[in-house]
Amino acid sequence: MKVKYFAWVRERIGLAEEDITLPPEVDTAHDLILHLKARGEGYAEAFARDGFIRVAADHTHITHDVSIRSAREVAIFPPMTGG
Amino acid sequence: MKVKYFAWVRERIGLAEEDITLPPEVDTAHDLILHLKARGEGYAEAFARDGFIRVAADHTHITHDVSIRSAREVAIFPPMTGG
Amino acid sequence: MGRYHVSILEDALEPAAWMAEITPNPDTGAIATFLGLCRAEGGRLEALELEHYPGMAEAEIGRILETAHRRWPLFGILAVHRTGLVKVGEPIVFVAAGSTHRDAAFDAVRFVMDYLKTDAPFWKREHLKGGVVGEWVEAQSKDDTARARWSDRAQDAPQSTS
Amino acid sequence: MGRYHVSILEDALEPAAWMAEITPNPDTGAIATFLGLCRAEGGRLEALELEHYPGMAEAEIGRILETAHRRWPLFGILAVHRTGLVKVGEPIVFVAAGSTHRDAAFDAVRFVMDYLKTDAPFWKREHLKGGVVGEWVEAQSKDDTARARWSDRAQDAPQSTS
Repeated sequence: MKVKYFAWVRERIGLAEEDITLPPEVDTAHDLILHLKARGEGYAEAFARDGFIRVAADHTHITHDVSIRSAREVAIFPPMTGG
Repeated sequence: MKVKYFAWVRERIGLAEEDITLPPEVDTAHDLILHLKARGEGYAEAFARDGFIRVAADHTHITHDVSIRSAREVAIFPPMTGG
Repeated sequence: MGRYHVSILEDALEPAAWMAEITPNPDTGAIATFLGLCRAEGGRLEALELEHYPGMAEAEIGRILETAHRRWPLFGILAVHRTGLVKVGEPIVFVAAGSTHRDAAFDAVRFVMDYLKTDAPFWKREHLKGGVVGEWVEAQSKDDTARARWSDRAQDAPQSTS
Repeated sequence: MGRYHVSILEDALEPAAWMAEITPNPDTGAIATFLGLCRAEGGRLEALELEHYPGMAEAEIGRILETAHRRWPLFGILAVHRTGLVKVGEPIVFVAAGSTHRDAAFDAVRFVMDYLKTDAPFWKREHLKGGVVGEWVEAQSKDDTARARWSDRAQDAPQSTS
């Protein structure tokens, strides 16, 4: 699965995108964030306030309780500040 | 006093403006309309529904109970339809 | 553009040119605009003819813009209104307001349009398809209703004795 | 212009050119627009840098415009958004909607702006006076409040599982 990061999530992780092979226990967006948090300091810092983080699956906003297993692309980013 | 007419008030009266010497009993806009109504058929037709007619004194909207004696210019016209 | 600007135009109204007149101040974050156009009314009309009261039209629109300025924090506001013959698809009125934030800009433009409709001394007459001069447009009660939505803060309404 | 149009621009946004894209239908009586600009924030800023999520930005704005189309009778609606470096005084976003009557046009533009602020995947970072790259702009709770004012008719909100 392709995972993309934006704004300060991208900066803290140090990557704009990466391919992740989901372990079987990762089902929801929340599970994915917990899984990534364990990968290192940058991830832990990016997701320190994880309730604050937004997730999109295949270009559509989702809440953290939604399954991401069937998504081709997941993006994780801070609250948006466009307009 | 200069009195101006607009839109269908102007057309029914057949004049865009005229100078009127106010008789002493004419004080308010309502008095002026009654006074003009007596001047002929066109006026009577223009002011048939006189509560519907709008009045301005020196470029400011007024209600019919306001005195127009000190005005230099009074205008009488239908409800506005600009914008 | 200064605090506010009013123009009454005999010739074509070019909204893009007037939009450029709202020169943004470095703290202008929001410019809202409204453009009112002559409608065909389902193919019935060819044009609208606009009569106005010279002198009072400018004064009344000026009072409306001043009131908007007192009511919202604006860097600038303008209103431009056509007179004469306006063909279907052509602009009749353009209003633009600049502010720091979007709510003030939106509200000010909408307020000005609502007051313009009922208080600015302009009258429209229909020119029908085929060139026949039709009737004067009747004022609509929904325009009085639209104006009334601002009057819960009626102390800020444009000053007039009516 | 068709039913709706979305553009994400790397270069300068010219509002007058985009305004002309809303070609009035013969029954268009009202075009409302909004232009959002980069503010100096009291002289503190030189520019804003905008990052976006290509693909999703267009898709999400498209969903917002489609929702506006379902909710109000519009002849056309468009939204144009900058990415990259936007200097103080330069446009960031332009939204325009055309309808028969003014209320629909005003409401649609305001609705789109309120949803854009909270749902379109764009992020702003401050560039301070003197060229120093500053902080990412924090999302404001007042933007969530603005968006929520439409949710008494939440069935019409852009479709998403959030």
